[in-house]
Amino acid sequence: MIINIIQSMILIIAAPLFSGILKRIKAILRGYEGAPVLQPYFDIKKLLSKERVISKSSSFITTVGPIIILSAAILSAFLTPVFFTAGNELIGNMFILIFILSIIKFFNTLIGLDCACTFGGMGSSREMFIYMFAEPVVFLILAFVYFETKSFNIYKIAKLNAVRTDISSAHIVAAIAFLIWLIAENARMPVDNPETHLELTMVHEAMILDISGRDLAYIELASAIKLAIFLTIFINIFLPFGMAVSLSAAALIKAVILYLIKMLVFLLIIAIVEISIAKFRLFRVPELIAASFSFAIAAISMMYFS
Amino acid sequence: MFLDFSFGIMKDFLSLFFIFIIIFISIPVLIYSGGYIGEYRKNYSVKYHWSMLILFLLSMIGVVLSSNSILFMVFWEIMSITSFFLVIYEYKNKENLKSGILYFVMTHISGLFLMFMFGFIYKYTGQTNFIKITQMYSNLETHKGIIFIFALLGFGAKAGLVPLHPWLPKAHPSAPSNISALMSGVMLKVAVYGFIRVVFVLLGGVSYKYGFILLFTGTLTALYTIINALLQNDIKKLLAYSSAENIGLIFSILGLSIILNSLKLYESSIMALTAGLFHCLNHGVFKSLLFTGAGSVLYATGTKNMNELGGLHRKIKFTSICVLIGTAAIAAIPPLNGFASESLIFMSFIKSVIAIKSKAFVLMIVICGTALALVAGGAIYSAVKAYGITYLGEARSKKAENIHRIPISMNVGMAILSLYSIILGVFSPFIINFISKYTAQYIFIKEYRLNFIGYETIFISIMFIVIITLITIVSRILDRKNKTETYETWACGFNNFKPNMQYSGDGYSQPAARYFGFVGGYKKEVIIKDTITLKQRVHDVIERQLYNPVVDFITFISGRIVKIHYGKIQIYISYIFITLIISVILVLKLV
Amino acid sequence: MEFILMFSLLITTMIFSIFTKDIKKTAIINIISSVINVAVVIYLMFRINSIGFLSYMNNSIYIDSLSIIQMFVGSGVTFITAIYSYRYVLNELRDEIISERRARVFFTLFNAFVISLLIICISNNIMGMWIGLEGTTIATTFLIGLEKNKLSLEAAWKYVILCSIGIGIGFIGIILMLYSAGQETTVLSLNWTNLLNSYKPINIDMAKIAFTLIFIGIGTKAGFVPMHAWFSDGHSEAPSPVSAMVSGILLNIALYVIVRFYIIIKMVSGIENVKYLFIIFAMISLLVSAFTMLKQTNYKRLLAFSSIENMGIISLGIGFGGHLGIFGGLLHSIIHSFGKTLLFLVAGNLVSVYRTKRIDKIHKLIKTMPMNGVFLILGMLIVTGAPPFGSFFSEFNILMEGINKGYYFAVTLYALCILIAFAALLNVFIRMIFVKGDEEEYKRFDKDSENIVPVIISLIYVVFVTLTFNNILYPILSKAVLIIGI
Amino acid sequence: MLEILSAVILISAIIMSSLRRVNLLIRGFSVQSLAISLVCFTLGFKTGEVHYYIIGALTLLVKTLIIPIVASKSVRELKINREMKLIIDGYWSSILTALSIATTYVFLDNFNNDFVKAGFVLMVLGGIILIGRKKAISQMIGFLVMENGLVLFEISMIKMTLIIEILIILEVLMLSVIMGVMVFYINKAFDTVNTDYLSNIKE
Repeated sequence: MIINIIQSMILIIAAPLFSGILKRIKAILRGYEGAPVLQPYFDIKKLLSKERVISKSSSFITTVGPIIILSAAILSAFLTPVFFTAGNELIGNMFILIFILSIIKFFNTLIGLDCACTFGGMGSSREMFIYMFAEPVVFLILAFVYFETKSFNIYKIAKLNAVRTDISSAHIVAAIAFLIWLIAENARMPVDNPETHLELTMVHEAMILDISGRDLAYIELASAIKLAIFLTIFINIFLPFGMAVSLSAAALIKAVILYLIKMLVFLLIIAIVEISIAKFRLFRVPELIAASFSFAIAAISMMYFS
Repeated sequence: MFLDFSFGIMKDFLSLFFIFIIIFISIPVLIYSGGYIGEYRKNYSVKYHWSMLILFLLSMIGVVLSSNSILFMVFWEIMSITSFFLVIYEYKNKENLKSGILYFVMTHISGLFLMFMFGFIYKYTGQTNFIKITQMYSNLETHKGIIFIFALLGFGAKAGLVPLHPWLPKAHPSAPSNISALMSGVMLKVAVYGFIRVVFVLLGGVSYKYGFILLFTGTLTALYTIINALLQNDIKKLLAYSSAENIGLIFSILGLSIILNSLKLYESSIMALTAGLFHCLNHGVFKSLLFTGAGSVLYATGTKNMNELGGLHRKIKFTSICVLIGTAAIAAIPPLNGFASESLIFMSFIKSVIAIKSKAFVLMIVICGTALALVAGGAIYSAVKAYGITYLGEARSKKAENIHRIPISMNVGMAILSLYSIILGVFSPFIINFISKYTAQYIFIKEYRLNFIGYETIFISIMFIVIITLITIVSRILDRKNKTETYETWACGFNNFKPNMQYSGDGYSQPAARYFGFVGGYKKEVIIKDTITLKQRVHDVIERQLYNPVVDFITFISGRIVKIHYGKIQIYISYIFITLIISVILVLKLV
Repeated sequence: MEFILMFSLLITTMIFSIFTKDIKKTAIINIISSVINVAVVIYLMFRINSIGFLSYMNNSIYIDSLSIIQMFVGSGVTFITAIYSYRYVLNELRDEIISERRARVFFTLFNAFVISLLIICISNNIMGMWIGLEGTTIATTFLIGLEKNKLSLEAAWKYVILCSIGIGIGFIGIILMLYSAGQETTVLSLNWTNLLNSYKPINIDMAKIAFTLIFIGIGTKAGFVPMHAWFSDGHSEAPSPVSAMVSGILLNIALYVIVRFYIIIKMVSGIENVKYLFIIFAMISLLVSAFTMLKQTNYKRLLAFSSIENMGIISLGIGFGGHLGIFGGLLHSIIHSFGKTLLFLVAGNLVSVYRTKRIDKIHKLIKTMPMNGVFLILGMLIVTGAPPFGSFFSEFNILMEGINKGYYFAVTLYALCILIAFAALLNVFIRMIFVKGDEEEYKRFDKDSENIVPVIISLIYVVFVTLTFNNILYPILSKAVLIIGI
Repeated sequence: MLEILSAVILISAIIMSSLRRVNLLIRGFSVQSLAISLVCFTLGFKTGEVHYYIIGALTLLVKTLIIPIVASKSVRELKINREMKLIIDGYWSSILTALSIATTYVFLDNFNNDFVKAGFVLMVLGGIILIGRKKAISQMIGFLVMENGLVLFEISMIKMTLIIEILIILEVLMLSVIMGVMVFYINKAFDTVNTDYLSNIKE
């Protein structure tokens, strides 16, 4: 119980760090030095101490939205195992986890519409469009995971998969499907470019154009946490080997180190993907998601019909 | 008495559950109506409205309580009639009359199918009493197919299954909003009740073949209607389509339950049925909430076209908060009730697959489940569209600026419904486990106790609230330090803002229209003259392709048949003689 | 002897109306005699309920449950129309549409019609039934042509010609039927009760032809398609009380006569299948009338076609047989009579205000004539078989019986036709009641509630039958079902 | 005697079917009715039953005298002597009548009574006149011819009680009177008795 809280707290606190690392890796790969890895913390601190400027068109959504978004992100962090799992927790239903993460999306899109800004509406509309296509993939991935482990509980799944020695090919295919979904869901390239403010490319950023001050800090923090959570979920579902299943110091230290290595590897993979692919046109995004969809279908077929 | 009219009432769980739904939802809607009807006082009769409303509610309760097929049909038809009169309540609008007539005809079709169904049941069992029928279902064993098909058509027409749905997006917008809330929230559930009563109880379960029919119909309905919902700009039309979508969801989960039941996978079957029943309750609550919200918008602004609205949050803040809760519920946002049942539905889809041996079945169920996942995505899309375009941003027309005050009773009604939505969501594990205890009866296991779902939702809700409170406190502290200022929207720096620069309802669903427009008959037209005008139109494809030809055909036939009344007496006399000769010959030959 | 009372009363009224110049007095006496008529019929109902049947005058007058039902309907509709005609005739006189002499003729023929009706109901002699039927033709021809304008004369001419031909064909049928029995025909052998027990045709083919002729001939009067032309034309032009009576009574009574012969014929082994005549003609009637209703521009004509449709339903029920089917048919005939009476009287009210029968000339009744508008809707619900009215039960019963007996095609057609008829009526009435026309303002007419009492009474009748068909009226109805034979 | 009469009836039927003049039609009808009343008298003489005499007398009185006289009077008044255009013209209607006689005799082979067949023929003829003619007055005659057929049919097939038979005859008379009156009204309202103008109610 306490270890769960601690690991989740660590995840929350470390989340901006992962974003910073990702940015740094990208910068290095592109051949320039880039900001320090702790830059996201500085950004958040800076934003927190700035005054809030809100649009006069905005409603209570702008007031409560960021708070709820951040709360949802933190809450989902508490539902996710990071490096330890006992496998018998009361919490951790995958469905609840996924749906709580969708709170972030829901409020983000509303915030996009809230300040009567054209860009906001655009971003919101695009986000929803992508989300609609991504939903079947989620279903299939959850189905796959359930087929594999007969459980919806992520702690249990992680534990089962942690001790698993044989990894089927279906498992790998499903992992790729998950990865693509992860990219789409976290507004990374090639679905969205989180670095620019260009009308053609914006999805996520467009929605929060008119957000400033602590609100922006919350949202940035939330998206950093969200990315971290998604990666953690990914790791815990598909590559949980070395995860601590018992409360021994050695196991825990081993688990933390392995977790960090896995995290860094995947951040590297995302960075490589991001710098090597140009952003897709909006209407090509469904193709990408369709690819993910077919991976998932393939995974289920391999799992089930073989 | 030849026909047993005994006024015995059904007192089993199924009836009580649906009566609970009816009463539970109708109370806040009635409170809401108290204020809402005030608007009509000038032009229409309020007494008429109330009496019809009460009759409507009573007839629904009657349907659910009746233990006899004839009584059932009587109440069923009264329900149709009263709801018809409520739909055409605003008779001064010709469109309302048209859609009312369509509604009444469709509901009559549904009634006829049901009569056929009960006729067949009577034929094979010789009974009209439900309890006696259940004692005789061995007689029905080989005839379940035809009864099932009629039940599907009859109840499906009333519930709005594709392709029998076109009345739904017409009747719901035409009716006063409190009525649409009841029709969508409650009346459709009565149809679901009838279906469960006949298929699960009277027939005692049917073969998996029919389960698949149901599953596919439900999935098709959900897919078709959610895309149509996305493309609508009329709030109430959008909600009406979304109701049909939810009905599709419910029917497909019932289909799943039938499949599992006939494969003897009772545990999963109970879960599916529970999910279906629970979704009935939840959909009733949040759809009533959304319809009452749409009613408030209509009351305040006089329009239900999203492209004329916007920025309503300023003037009717309370309503917009309630509707936000409803929107979140329909978008399956935890811990609200929509989430509770929708996740249960998806869980039972996934769980069922693991138990089924046949690979073909698994494939079909997975495909349907995936399609329904897409539907869930579309549901969020349309819900956000409906809420965002209507309530947020700036007013897009004068109508949205000059707003009437909303009576307190309307707000009270909506507040109660929002409260329901939260309670049903947070305490969903209790409710689900409670329902599942009784649904076991309909799957032939008498004593069955299973907790499908842990109580984590409650725990998580508490956690959520704690976190929100903490962050709010943090925000307060921060706000004390930094001041908050209000300016014009920045939007990357342009400065003369006009309301029509905002995204419109059409624009919002434009990406989806590009992909799925053909399903909703989407048509875009750009006219470049002095100014550029863009027209976008949608229509119901099924209505155009299926209903209009039928109507044309009937008109054509009747045009032909009318010709026999030629007006000349000599021709009439020859009719008599010719008929005489033909029938004498036929009688001699054939009889 | 109750009949002497009834007949003497009616004849007195008839004679009175010939010689009295004061129309008001005549109308009131007419009402009084019809009230007494109703009372006697109800008394008779109780007696028949306890005894089973009544017979008088050496068995030449014979009343059983089947005929008392017809008498009940007949007396009820007569009573309603008598009340209605009081105001109606006085108004027509005031507006100088009919002369005072015509008004007297109206009341005379009114009573003549009722007399022939009674003859049909109480007569045990099959030729007596025929005579009564012919009598109704004689009585109603001038009633239909009462206004003596071009259209009503045309309608009356068609009526008299077509009905006389039909009756003539029926006559041949009856004679052939008697002849085919091959026995010496005496007074006794013409009696229905006698034939029922002793009818044994020597030549089966001849019996078949005989029944076919009877069916087609008398079916002309019952309004079966394609012999129905007089009916739809007559209704659109006749004065409304006459339409109500013809539609409410005459059709039923003609069908009743056919059923009487059917009861005899179906006892003969080898020709049980004549019931297909009922089913096939019912189907044709349903089909043609339902589709024709979609194209009507005259609301009285629309109602006439609706009557044809309902006759189709009733004969379908009789054709299906079985307890449910025949019970449904009988119940439907009762409810339909009162429901259609209601509608025709409302139509009469509309005509008297608007002076037009065109659907597209009447708008916004809910504002101009709210009471009649409401009754129009109620009447529509009654004749289309909507609950809680009894017609719903009858239609449902017939449908159940059809499915039970396996006439799937007929039942499907039946369902389709009631749906179309329903849609047609709904569409027209909703348009008349709610849709706004070109006029700027709609004011309530004073005449709205002027003649509403008979309409209310017919609604009361419908409600009464609906409430009692399952308890008080049930013994009589089920006995009538047994007489027709399951 | 009876053979002659039945021949007269059939011949009159064939002649009537091709007549264009309304006056002649009425005359033919009157001759036919006379023949029928003579049939009645003959039968009464043979069997000694009273009611034949009564039927014969009534037929003689009404159908041979009253109706033809009234009808020809109204023809004179209305100046409608000729049927201008027939729906079934004389040529075809006489052929039809001949055909109907033939078929009747074939089908009613087993009836040993000529009058049954003659009655049937008259019925068919009445139908042909009803369908084939346009003037209301000819239609009336057609109907009356049908009624003649009925009477023949009835008297030759079964024996009924006197009162019933008298009632039947009386009612037929009433009907023909009503038709006469109707023709009168129609002429007054339409200025013609052509039924082409009587087809305003349709659809």
